[in-house]
Amino acid sequence: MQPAVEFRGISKHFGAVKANTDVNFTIAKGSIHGLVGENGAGKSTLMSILYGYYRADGGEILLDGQARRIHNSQEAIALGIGMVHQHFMLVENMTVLDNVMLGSEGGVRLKAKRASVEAELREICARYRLDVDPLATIHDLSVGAQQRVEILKQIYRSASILILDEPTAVLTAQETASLFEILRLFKEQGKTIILITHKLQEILDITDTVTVMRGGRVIGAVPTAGTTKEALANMMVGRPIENNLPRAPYNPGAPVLQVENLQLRDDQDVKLLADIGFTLRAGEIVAIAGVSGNGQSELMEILAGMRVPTSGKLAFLGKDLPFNGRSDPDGLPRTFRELGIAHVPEDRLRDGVVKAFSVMHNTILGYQDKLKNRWGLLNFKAIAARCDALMKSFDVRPNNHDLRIGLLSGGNQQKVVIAREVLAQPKLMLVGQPTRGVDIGTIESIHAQLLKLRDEGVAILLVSVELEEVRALADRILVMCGGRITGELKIEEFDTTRIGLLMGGEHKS
Amino acid sequence: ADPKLGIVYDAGGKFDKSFNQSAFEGATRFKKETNINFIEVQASSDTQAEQVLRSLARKNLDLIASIGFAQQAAVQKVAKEFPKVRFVLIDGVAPGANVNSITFKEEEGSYLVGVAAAMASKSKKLGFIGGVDIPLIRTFACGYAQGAKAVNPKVDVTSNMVGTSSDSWNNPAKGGELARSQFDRGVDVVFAVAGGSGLGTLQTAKEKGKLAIGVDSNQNSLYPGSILTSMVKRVDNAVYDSFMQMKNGTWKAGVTAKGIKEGGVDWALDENNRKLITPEIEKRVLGARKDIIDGKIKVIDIRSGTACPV
Amino acid sequence: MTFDDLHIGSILVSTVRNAPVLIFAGMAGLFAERSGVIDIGLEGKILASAFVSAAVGFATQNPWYGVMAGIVASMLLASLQAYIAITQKGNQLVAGIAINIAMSGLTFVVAQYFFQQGGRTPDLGSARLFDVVLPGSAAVEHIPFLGWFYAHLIGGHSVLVYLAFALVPLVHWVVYHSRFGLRLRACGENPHAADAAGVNVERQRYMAMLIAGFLCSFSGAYLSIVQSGFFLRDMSAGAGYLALTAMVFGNWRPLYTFLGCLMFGFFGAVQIQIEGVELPVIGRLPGAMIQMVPYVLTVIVLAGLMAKSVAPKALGSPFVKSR
Amino acid sequence: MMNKDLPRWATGFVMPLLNLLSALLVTALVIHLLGESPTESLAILVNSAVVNPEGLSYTLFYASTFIFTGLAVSIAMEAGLFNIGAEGQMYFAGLGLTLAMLTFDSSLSAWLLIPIGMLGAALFGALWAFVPGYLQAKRGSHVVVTTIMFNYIAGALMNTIIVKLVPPGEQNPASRAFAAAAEMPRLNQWFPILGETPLNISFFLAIIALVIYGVVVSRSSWGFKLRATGLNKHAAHYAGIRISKMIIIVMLISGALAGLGSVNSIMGSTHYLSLNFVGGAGFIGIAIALMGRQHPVGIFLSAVLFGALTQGGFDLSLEKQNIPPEMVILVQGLIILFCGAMENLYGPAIAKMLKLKK
Ligand SMILES: Nc1ncnc2c1ncn2[C@@H]1O[C@H](COP(=O)(O)OP(=O)(O)OP(=O)(O)O)[C@@H](O)[C@H]1O
Ligand SMILES: Nc1ncnc2c1ncn2[C@@H]1O[C@H](COP(=O)(O)OP(=O)(O)OP(=O)(O)O)[C@@H](O)[C@H]1O
Ligand SMILES: [Mg+2]
Ligand SMILES: [Mg+2]
Repeated sequence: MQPAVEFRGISKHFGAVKANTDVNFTIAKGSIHGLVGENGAGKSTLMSILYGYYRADGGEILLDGQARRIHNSQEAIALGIGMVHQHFMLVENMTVLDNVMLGSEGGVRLKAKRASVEAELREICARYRLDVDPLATIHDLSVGAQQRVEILKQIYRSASILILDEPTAVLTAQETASLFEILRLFKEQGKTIILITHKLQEILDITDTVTVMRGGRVIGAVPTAGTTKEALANMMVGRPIENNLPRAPYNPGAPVLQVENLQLRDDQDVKLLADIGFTLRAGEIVAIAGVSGNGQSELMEILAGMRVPTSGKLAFLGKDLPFNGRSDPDGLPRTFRELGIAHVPEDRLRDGVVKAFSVMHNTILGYQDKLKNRWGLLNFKAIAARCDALMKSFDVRPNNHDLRIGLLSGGNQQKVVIAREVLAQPKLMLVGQPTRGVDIGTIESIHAQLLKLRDEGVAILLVSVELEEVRALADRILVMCGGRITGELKIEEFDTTRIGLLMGGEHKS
Repeated sequence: ADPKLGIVYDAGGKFDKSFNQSAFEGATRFKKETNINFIEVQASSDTQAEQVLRSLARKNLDLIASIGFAQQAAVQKVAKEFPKVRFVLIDGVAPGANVNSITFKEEEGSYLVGVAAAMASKSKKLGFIGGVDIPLIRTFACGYAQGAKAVNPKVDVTSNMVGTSSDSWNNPAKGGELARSQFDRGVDVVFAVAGGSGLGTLQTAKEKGKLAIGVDSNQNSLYPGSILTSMVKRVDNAVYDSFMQMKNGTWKAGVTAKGIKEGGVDWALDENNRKLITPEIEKRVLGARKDIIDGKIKVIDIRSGTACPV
Repeated sequence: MTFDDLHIGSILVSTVRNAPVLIFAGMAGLFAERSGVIDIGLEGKILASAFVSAAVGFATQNPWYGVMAGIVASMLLASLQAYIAITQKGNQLVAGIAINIAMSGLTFVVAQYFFQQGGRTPDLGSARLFDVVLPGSAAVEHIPFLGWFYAHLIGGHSVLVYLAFALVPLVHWVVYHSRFGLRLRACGENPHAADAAGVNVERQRYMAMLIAGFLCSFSGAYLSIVQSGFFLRDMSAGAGYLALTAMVFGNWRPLYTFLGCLMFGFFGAVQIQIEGVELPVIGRLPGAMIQMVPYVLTVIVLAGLMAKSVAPKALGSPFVKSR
Repeated sequence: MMNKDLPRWATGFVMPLLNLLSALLVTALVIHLLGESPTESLAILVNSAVVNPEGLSYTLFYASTFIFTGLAVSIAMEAGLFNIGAEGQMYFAGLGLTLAMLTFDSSLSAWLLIPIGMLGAALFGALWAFVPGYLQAKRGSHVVVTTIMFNYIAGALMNTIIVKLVPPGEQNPASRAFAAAAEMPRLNQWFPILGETPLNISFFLAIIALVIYGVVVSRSSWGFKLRATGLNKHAAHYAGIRISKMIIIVMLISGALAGLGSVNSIMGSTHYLSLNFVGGAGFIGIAIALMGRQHPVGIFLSAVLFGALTQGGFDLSLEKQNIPPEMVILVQGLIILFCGAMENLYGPAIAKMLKLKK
């Protein structure tokens, strides 16, 4: 085996946090190397050191056997290292072409190069079967397409070592599959790939070797062929993971939410939702499956009061939801929340939390008016106590309510959001992508919470692109495509192929 | 013993190329002649004016000259507190047995330069550029227009103000721009009453080969050949005289409005503008000057509440 | 009021003359802000370069030395701003406001110290930059319209006026069609993306700020050595804020910013023309009321036409490496 | 990020002090270059602004106005709005106050006149902030731009109106002086040591406003919503906060606070409305809000610092021929620069020193 990258004794600390401690392992040239570990295990930090973002406190990195000091991303790029980040590194209001050219323009005048780069991109797209229009603007693209742009960037720069930090977190099964196709092509061309993911199935599917990290250290590096999900999970978390969480038998109660003939058009009169109709009952989890960008987000926003539908009938506990002809949803989420609708938004950093607020402040976001006294004041002592209890019962780490929530890992932020919404004792719970980017240990605890809620008689509407998650939680499944519901299945009828077809727009057959 | 003297400028400061500067020059002249020093201070706000006057009064000064109407209320108040200290208020009227208020009949001086402007203008279009639209500035404008129309009722006077904030006295670019725009409209003589902004006007006139009229001090020498004349307001004399009276023990409280007759305002004729003032212009202006002194011409002061007649 | 009373010709010429102060500063602000650094310190830079240009121009009796010295002054201030915003990761608004206030005081103090004229520099006299007379102006002067157009609207301005107008397409090209511009925009929108793509964000922002300083200096030089011929305290009189407004109005785009600057120049010229003129219905407006015309119109235009302005996303936030 | 590790005494006390010293050092250099003695100048400044009771009372008088304008800018900033218009709001508020006084000062007693004056000022200040607030909330017009425009518009409008209020025969472009009943009670009637001073009960009103601001912003549910709106509009919408209403209300409050600044300036000192009476207090409010980090204590300290500069710098120019009054403006700028913009200048150095000691 010829090593492409060798980490030797890498350590890195941020203040008191030891993000990496004496990390040693080797990545073989031309292999796909998996990197797994809990949230905060130090994976991203290690890769950031490799890409020149952070300077390690100690240790060295060898590339092709030679010790290298990588001071910044320019140097990393020059050494043939490419990185697809956890959060996309794209300039949203620029075209794909400009994003690809950024940093490797090939001259002062853009015009001179634009045409040739565009041609080259089209050629690459054709070769790798990447469906991207080089002239499209990034913010018009779906998440999956943006992911493909990131890949395109790396291909264009012909990176020989490609780091992917949780690339599949936001992708659908199909998108993941086609990404893996490309990765295999890369491998055939002799490129080295480092893949970080929380989905152990993906590790098994595609990697050659896998390194497990915990608490900043390497726990083990094993050939993929000789391992199992359970074994990996055990290494990561330090305990076995329960896959089949207990749940009460399916026994739905009275209708909580009735949606009839819901329509939504945007400013340009483009149909975003059409003829949506379904009923959600107490004590059941209905999952909405579909490729992201097919109207699920809009539907959730309408139900949470964050958006106003163009038309349609929405009844909550038998009463019409009070849109009464409003065109502006300003303030509506509060009304809905007071009715008993809780909402875990899919984009937690954008909608769900105020990053600069402490954890404690975030636990009252949306409920601030319920907690005030008659002078309009908030009792922060009581709120802190409430927050401590909540952090304890949902195992939020670190257990410090004064910490800015932005400093928590995504998984822990998510736990705070879910805890906050559960605490409101809702009748209807809207949950969007609850475990995106969250490690398996945390996924387990979030799933357990949602099932407990269901068993207590709460109606839950779940939007997830993760079919595994849908299978683990749902009682019934609705599939959406192009703003319509293309099919409905009971959990017993769960069938990946069929759902895949419905997600692609194949109508109820 | 020599009298202890003080002078308080207003927000414009002693180098405002306007009445503060004129006051400074008068005080300096006094100092040169008598070798008696004076304390000088600037009060940037109405609140500060009171503070300054009080702190000078506490130093047992004999006479404090307050320059500018902004100090009127402060003088009134502090003069009451310090009956032994004497005050000269320029450009404003404050009651009190220890206050001498001196105002100027700006309308009379403006009338004279209006006469000169109307005679010198070929297009019969005159311009006026003021700093800020306040009664004092309008008084200048109205006197100017009265003089011009007395020469020829058909003369047209275009009037512009630089702005509304205190910047407006320090915006020569705008002062110049207003002049250009007036010249474009056919104006060929412009009267600038806008402090530092007026400098821009004078300069633009020179550049464009038109005539301008200076204000407050004699500005004829700034651009000889293009400054027709200046409407001088003898704040310097007022200060100088007050200081002198103090020295000689002849100082008296009261209220004086200084017009042409009292030597308070006038037009300026010197070697710098000699060539521009033709004998006819000179004759006409001197005639008007005499008529005003004799009371044959009454120039309307809009501050008295009368609307400008022209 | 007749059409003639409006003096369209005069208004247009006046617009052309008023606009350069704003154009230079507006383009300067555009570079700074497109890179992600808020530049509310335009005013201070204008003032500093106006003073230094005038002082050096007077001392050397050469306007071009003045212009060059003004450039140095303005670029020094821009580097200070850049150091605070980029290296120190300090508050950019505070930095800008501090510079404005400090320069208002410093220019006065220094001018007073050297020239003893109440914060004024002496008249530059022949060391001013004078207007360019296009060849043949005198010959065509008498042709109706065309003569005026050639000799007064196109011709008859200072070199800096032509520079200001030439700057606009140049800035447009740099921002949208050059490597520098691509990186500039990326840094202002998403510095992390730029960084990941191998762009040195800090260096890019420093360069943008230096360009801003460079361009802004002409604004000051124009005020003191073209329009006035001397420096006077606080003579920028809000031009920096107005330029910033034009830039926001123009949505941080060069051509629209340019239009914003022209708009201010135009409204200013109109305001001069309608002062004292009998208007239909309203009658004669008092001078002070007319002063507000450009500002009221701006608010109306802003509220009506160009309501949504989209600032560069990363504007104002220092770039901290991490996700 | 660096600061996280520094103890509070370092970030809250030592660093601001070092920054202030740096600003003063640069000032000293300039004073030295002007040929005057920096130490003497500092002594004059401190003596005049702090040590001398009458000077101190002037310091606090100026500070009272600055607290109000600082609060006005701060509260808008908490909602993510940069209100550059405090200057114009305070100016226009002066009109509201004056109209009320001109109407009632001969008929009502002081106990009624003061609240009426405050109400008039707050109302007009709020009114002047309403349009920019409304346009921001409903039309998305950038509040920075509209408030700048509204400053200019206020200037022009007030000029027109004030000229109309000038009593006939008067020179000063100002309204008539109010009756004595309309004067804010001055503190020297209780504390004669303060000497002749315009310092009046507005100072206590300012302190009360600071306390209310502190409690409302950091302790109330409305303040929570305010800050959420400022920090993350999406999350605020998600939380059910009516963002456009919030923006309009906070601008109204901001304008009202700026307006109350005029009570101190007019009813507390001049007793008449004059042209440009605000004199930059609104802009200083921006500096104070930024330097004070929108925190009541910070706002108070910055306001006092600026008040001291206004007062002390004035005496300095009085005693030192080579130091013009404009020097104060330079010092203000330098202090904002060092204490506000480069607040972290010494952070790394202090961190290093502390590490070395350990
Ligand atoms: N910029 C930073 N400043 C301070 N601490 C940091 C920083 N970046 C990471 N950390 C800390 O380093 C540790 C490792 O973080 P890292 O992002 O590498 O984890 P990860 O394995 O990528 O987690 P995830 O699975 O959530 O992506 C965490 O405990 C985190 O708190
Ligand atoms: N500026 C920072 N200071 C301190 N810690 C940080 C900072 N930025 C990130 N971290 C830490 O880095 C870790 C990873 O952060 P990140 O936001 O990548 O979370 P995540 O679990 O990967 O979530 P997701 O991928 O779903 O967004 C967290 O534990 C967080 O505490
Ligand atoms: Mg990570
Ligand atoms: Mg993660």
